[in-house]
Amino acid sequence: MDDLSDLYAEVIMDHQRHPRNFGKLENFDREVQMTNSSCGDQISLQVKFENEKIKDLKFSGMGCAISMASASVMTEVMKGLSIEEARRFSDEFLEMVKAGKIPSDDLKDAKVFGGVYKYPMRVKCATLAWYALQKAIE
Amino acid sequence: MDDLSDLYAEVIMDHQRHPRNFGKLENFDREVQMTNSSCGDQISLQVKFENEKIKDLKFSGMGCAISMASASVMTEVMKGLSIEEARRFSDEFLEMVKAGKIPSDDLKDAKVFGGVYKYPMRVKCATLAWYALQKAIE
Amino acid sequence: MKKDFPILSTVLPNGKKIIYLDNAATTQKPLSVIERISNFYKFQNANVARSSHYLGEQTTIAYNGARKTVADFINASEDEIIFTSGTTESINMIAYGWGDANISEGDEIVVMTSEHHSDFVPWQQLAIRKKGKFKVTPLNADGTINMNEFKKSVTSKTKIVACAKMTNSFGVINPVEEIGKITHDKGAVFVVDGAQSVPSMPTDVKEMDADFLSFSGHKMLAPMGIGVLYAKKSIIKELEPFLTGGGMIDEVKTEFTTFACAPDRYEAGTPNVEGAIGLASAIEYLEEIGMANVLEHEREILEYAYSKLAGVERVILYGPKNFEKRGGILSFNIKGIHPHDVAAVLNSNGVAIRSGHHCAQPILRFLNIDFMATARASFYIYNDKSDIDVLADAIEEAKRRF
Amino acid sequence: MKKDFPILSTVLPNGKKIIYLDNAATTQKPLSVIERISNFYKFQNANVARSSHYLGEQTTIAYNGARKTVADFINASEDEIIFTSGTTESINMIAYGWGDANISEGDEIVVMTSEHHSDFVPWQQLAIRKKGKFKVTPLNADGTINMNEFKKSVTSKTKIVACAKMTNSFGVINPVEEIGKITHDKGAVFVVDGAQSVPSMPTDVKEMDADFLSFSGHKMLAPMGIGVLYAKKSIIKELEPFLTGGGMIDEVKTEFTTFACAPDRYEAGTPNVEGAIGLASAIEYLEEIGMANVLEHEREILEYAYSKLAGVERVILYGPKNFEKRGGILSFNIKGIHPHDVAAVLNSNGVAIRSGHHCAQPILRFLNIDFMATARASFYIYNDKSDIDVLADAIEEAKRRF
Ligand SMILES: Cc1ncc(COP(=O)(O)O)c(C=O)c1O
Ligand SMILES: Cc1ncc(COP(=O)(O)O)c(C=O)c1O
Repeated sequence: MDDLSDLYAEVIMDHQRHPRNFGKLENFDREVQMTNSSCGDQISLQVKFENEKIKDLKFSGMGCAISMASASVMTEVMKGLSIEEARRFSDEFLEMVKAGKIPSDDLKDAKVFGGVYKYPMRVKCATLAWYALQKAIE
Repeated sequence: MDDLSDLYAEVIMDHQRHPRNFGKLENFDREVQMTNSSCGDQISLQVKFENEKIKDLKFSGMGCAISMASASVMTEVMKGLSIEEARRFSDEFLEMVKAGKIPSDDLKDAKVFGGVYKYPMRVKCATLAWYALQKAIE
Repeated sequence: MKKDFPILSTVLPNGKKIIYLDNAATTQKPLSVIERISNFYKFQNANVARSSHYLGEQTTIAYNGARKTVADFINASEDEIIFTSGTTESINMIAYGWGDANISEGDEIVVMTSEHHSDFVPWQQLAIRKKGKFKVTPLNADGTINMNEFKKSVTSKTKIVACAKMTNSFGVINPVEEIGKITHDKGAVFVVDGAQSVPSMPTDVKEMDADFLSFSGHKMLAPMGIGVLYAKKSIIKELEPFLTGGGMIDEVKTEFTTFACAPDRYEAGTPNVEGAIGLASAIEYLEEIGMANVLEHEREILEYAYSKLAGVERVILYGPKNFEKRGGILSFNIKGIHPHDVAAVLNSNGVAIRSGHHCAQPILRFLNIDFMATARASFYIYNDKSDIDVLADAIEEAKRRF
Repeated sequence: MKKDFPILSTVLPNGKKIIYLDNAATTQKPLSVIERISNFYKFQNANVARSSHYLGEQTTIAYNGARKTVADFINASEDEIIFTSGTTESINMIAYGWGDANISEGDEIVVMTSEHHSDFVPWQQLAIRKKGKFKVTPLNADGTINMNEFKKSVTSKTKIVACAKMTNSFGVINPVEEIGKITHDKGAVFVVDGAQSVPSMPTDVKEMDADFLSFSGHKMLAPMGIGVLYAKKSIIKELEPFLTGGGMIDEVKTEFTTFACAPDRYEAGTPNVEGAIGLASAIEYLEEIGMANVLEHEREILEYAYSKLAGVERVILYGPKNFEKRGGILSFNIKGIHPHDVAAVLNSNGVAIRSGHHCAQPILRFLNIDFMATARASFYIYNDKSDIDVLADAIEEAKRRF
C-alpha cells in the first residue's frame, strides 16, 4: 500500500466498511451523545454494565472513516473489560493519538490508530468515540 | 551647516532664541488655546482685528524649537494681512509642511519650514500655531 | 507566475508535487512580498508615529504609504482606512464600536444564512447583548440569497444589514449593490464582508455604497495578522473607540481620556507595520495583474473544473450554475465519502483542499448537506487547468478507495 | 552579536552609523527570526487547525509548537497561552472579557500612576462603563510605587489591581510579588503588564502569581502583530470570549453559539501564525543567551550610561538610583531643551532615542516634568558601551546648539 496506509490501515478500512457493534442496545445503563462540531461528527454510545464490567456496548452515528472505524474498534476492545481496565486502556489510546506515546499491546487492533498522531487535524476524529466511552464510565 | 539644517535653519534657530510677538495682548478680539498632546506642546494665541484685517497678534506657550519658531514666524507673516489672505497663506503653509507642496513667495520666512515635510513626526510641531491661527479667523 | 511563489514547488514526502487549492482559507505569498517583509526588518524597522529618529521616520512614511495604497485600491480615502488584525477583528470592531452604542431592545440585525461565522456570531452576540432581534435571511437551494425573503425581513426597525460580497462556502457573489440600496432605503447601516471578494475582483466602496467593509491581508498574498476596516467618512464619527491604549489617545487624565482623530483613534497599541507594508506590497503585485483579470482567471478555472466534474458519478457540486454569480470556489461532495476522507486521498496526491464546515455551519445546516461538511477547492491567480486535471484524477481515486 | 542584526549596520544619509537606543519602543530582529518568517512563507504557509492537507498539518504543528515554546518560557502550560495581536489587545481582552462580567457599580480597580496608557486607559474605560471606581496609586519622587499608599488603596471592594513588572517610562522594576500578595489577600485579581519585563528578565508566572500577564512579541526580537495573554488556569474559565467569529466556536445556530475550549475559544479568526512562530524563534534566540544574562547586560549598560551622564551640567536623570530596581531604560532631560530637539540632534549623530510622553502621560504629569516629555534611551542585548559614548557626545552637541 502507499503513503495513505499510516492513516487508513487495512484494519481501519475494514472497520469502516463493516462497523462492529453498530446500532442500539435494547437494554443499557448509560447513554452518551457526543459531537465533534469542528468536523460535524456525531456519536451515540450505549453501555450495559454487569459486576463492574462492560457487559455490552453499541454505537451509532456519522462521521469520517477514521471516526467510524475508531468507534467500531473501541467497542471491540472494550467489550468485557472491567471499568478500571477501560479507563486505563482509553487513557492509553488518547495518549497514543494525541501525543504519539507508544501504547502497550493491550490496545490490540486499536494500535493501528498510532499513525493519526502525525495528522493533528484528524486527532479529533479518532478520539471522539473514546471520549464518549470515558464519559459513559465516569 | 550640517544635515540638521533642513530642520533647524538659521532663521528657525533665530526665532526660537528670540521669539517675536511673544506675550499677551492687552486688547484682543479672539483668543485660542491649542495643545498638541502627542508632544505636550501648548499655545495660546490672541488676535486683534480691524477692518477685516489682522491688526495685531501675540502668542505664548511651550514646546520644542520647531513649534516655538513656527509660532513666532507665523505671527510675523500674519500681522497686517486681510483675513482672506491669512486663510490662503496658512493653507499654503499647511500644504507645504504636510504634503511637501512648494509654496508661493508670499510665505516669506515661513518657507524655511519646507524641510519639515521630510520629518513626519515633526509636522505636528510646525503646524500647531497655524491651526490655532485658522481657528482664530474662522 | 508559479515561479514567483516558492511554496508552489513543494514536493510532499511521498514525492507528489503540491497542487494548492485552498486559497479561500489563505493564499500563498510571492517572493516580492516575502522580500518586502525581510527588507523591512533588515533595513527599516522601528515603532511608528512615536520616535522621531531616522528609522522611525522611515517606518512612519512606509506605514502611511501603505494606508494610501490600501485606500486607493478600494477607492476610499486614507482617513477611512483602519488597520486591524483581520476581517474577524474588523467586524467585531463594528459590532462593539458602532453596534453597542446604536442597537437597543427590539432593534433588528439582518444577516444572510450564508455568512461566515465571523460575519454571523459577532452580530448574533450583539443582538443577545442588546436584546435586539437577530434575523437570518433564508437562501435558495443553490446557496444564493432569497431576495424576496430578504426584502421582507428588512423593516424600519432594522439597524444593521451584514452580507458578504462573496461567500466562502460556495463562492457565491451576492448582489450587494441591490442589498445596499434596500438597506439604505430603510435607514439601516450596510456592512459588507469583503474577505473573499476583495482578493478576487475590483472593489469600489463608493459603487457598492458600503458603510463598512472588512477584509484580510492573508487571503490576498499578504502576511498574516493584518486586516482592514473601511469606515465611510459619514459614519466613522459614530464609531466609538473599541480597543484603548497607547497611540489612540489625545490626553490621558485620571478622570477621563480624550482620543485622537480617525484613523489613529481606532488603532490602539503598536500597529502591525510589517503587515501593513506587506499588504501594500501584495496590492502592488495584484494591480500589476489587474483585479478584473484576477476574477476572469478564477472563473476560467472554475468553469473548467465545473465542466470536468459535472455529471461525474457520485460527485455533487454546490452553488449556482450561472458563473456570473460565482468566484473561484468549488464546493463539492462525493456521495458516501466523508469530505475529510476525500481530502486525505487528495492530499496523498498532492492536492490541498479544505474539508469541513468552512466556518459556515448555518448554510450547511440550512441546505441539509450530508455530514454537515463539504470538500472545497478554491482557486487563485497561480492555479491553472493542469491543477484541475490532477484534482479530477484524485477524486476518481477517492471513489475507488471508499 | 551586532552582526546577527542586519539593521544595526545601517548608515544614515549623512554618513553616520546608526546607534539604536529605542528598544523600549520596539526591538530589532536577528537574521534567524527574519529567515524563520521567510521560510514559513516559502515552505510551510497554510491556514491553521482547519485544513487537513500537508501544508495545513505542517502549519498547525508549528503553531502548536510555538504555543508550547511560549508556555515553557514563562513557566505556564499551553492551554493558558492565548495569542493576541499585542499587549494592548491582551489587556483589552481582560478588561472586556473578565472585567465587564465581574465589575459592578462601586467596585474598585487600582492601577499605578506609572502605567503605560495601554495598562491605564482600558481599566479607566472599564470603570466608566461599569460605574466602578478607578484608583491611581501615587508614586515616590523617583517614579517607584509608593507602597504605603498602595496598601491603603486596596480594599475589600477592590476587584482588579493592574501593574507593570517594569515600567516603560523610567524602567522601574516594581515589586510585583509583594503587590500580588497584597492584591490576593484582598481577594482581587492581579494583572501584570509584562511588555517591558518579559523581554528583559526571566519570567515565572507561578512565582509572581499573576492571574493574567500580557506581553508583545515586537519588543523581544519577534515580528510585529503578535502578543500573548497568559491566563492562569484557575481564572481562565471566568474569561468570557471577547472577539467572536471563525475558529473559536463549537456550534453556531441561529439562536445561540457554543464556544470551543481554551485557548481556541479566545482566538477568533485566522491567527497570526507567522507571528507566533516568529515569536517562538525569538524566544529560542533569547534562551540561547539566557534571560538572566539579558538583564545583567542591560544593567551593565545602564550603569555605564548613568555614571557617564550623572553630574553632567544641565542633564537631569530620572528614576531610582538603586540599579536593582531598574532595567535597561534611561529617561533624561536637558534643561532648557525640548526632548524633541534633543532627539533631533542625537539623530543627526546616528543615535536613535525616543522623545515625548512615552504613552505615559500620568507619571510625567504626576512628577511635573518639564515639557511633559523626556528623552529616553533604552538598551538591549546588542548595545554596548561604545554606543553610550556616542550618546554622551551627542548630548554635548545638543547642549552647544540650544
Ligand atoms: C509597559 C508597556 N505596556 C504596554 C505596552 C503596549 O504594547 P503594544 O504597543 O505592543 O501593544 C508597552 C509598549 O508600548 C509598554 O511598554
Ligand atoms: C467570507 C469570510 N468572512 C470572514 C472571514 C474571516 O477572516 P479572518 O479569518 O482572516 O479574520 C473569512 C475567512 O476565513 C471569510 O472567508
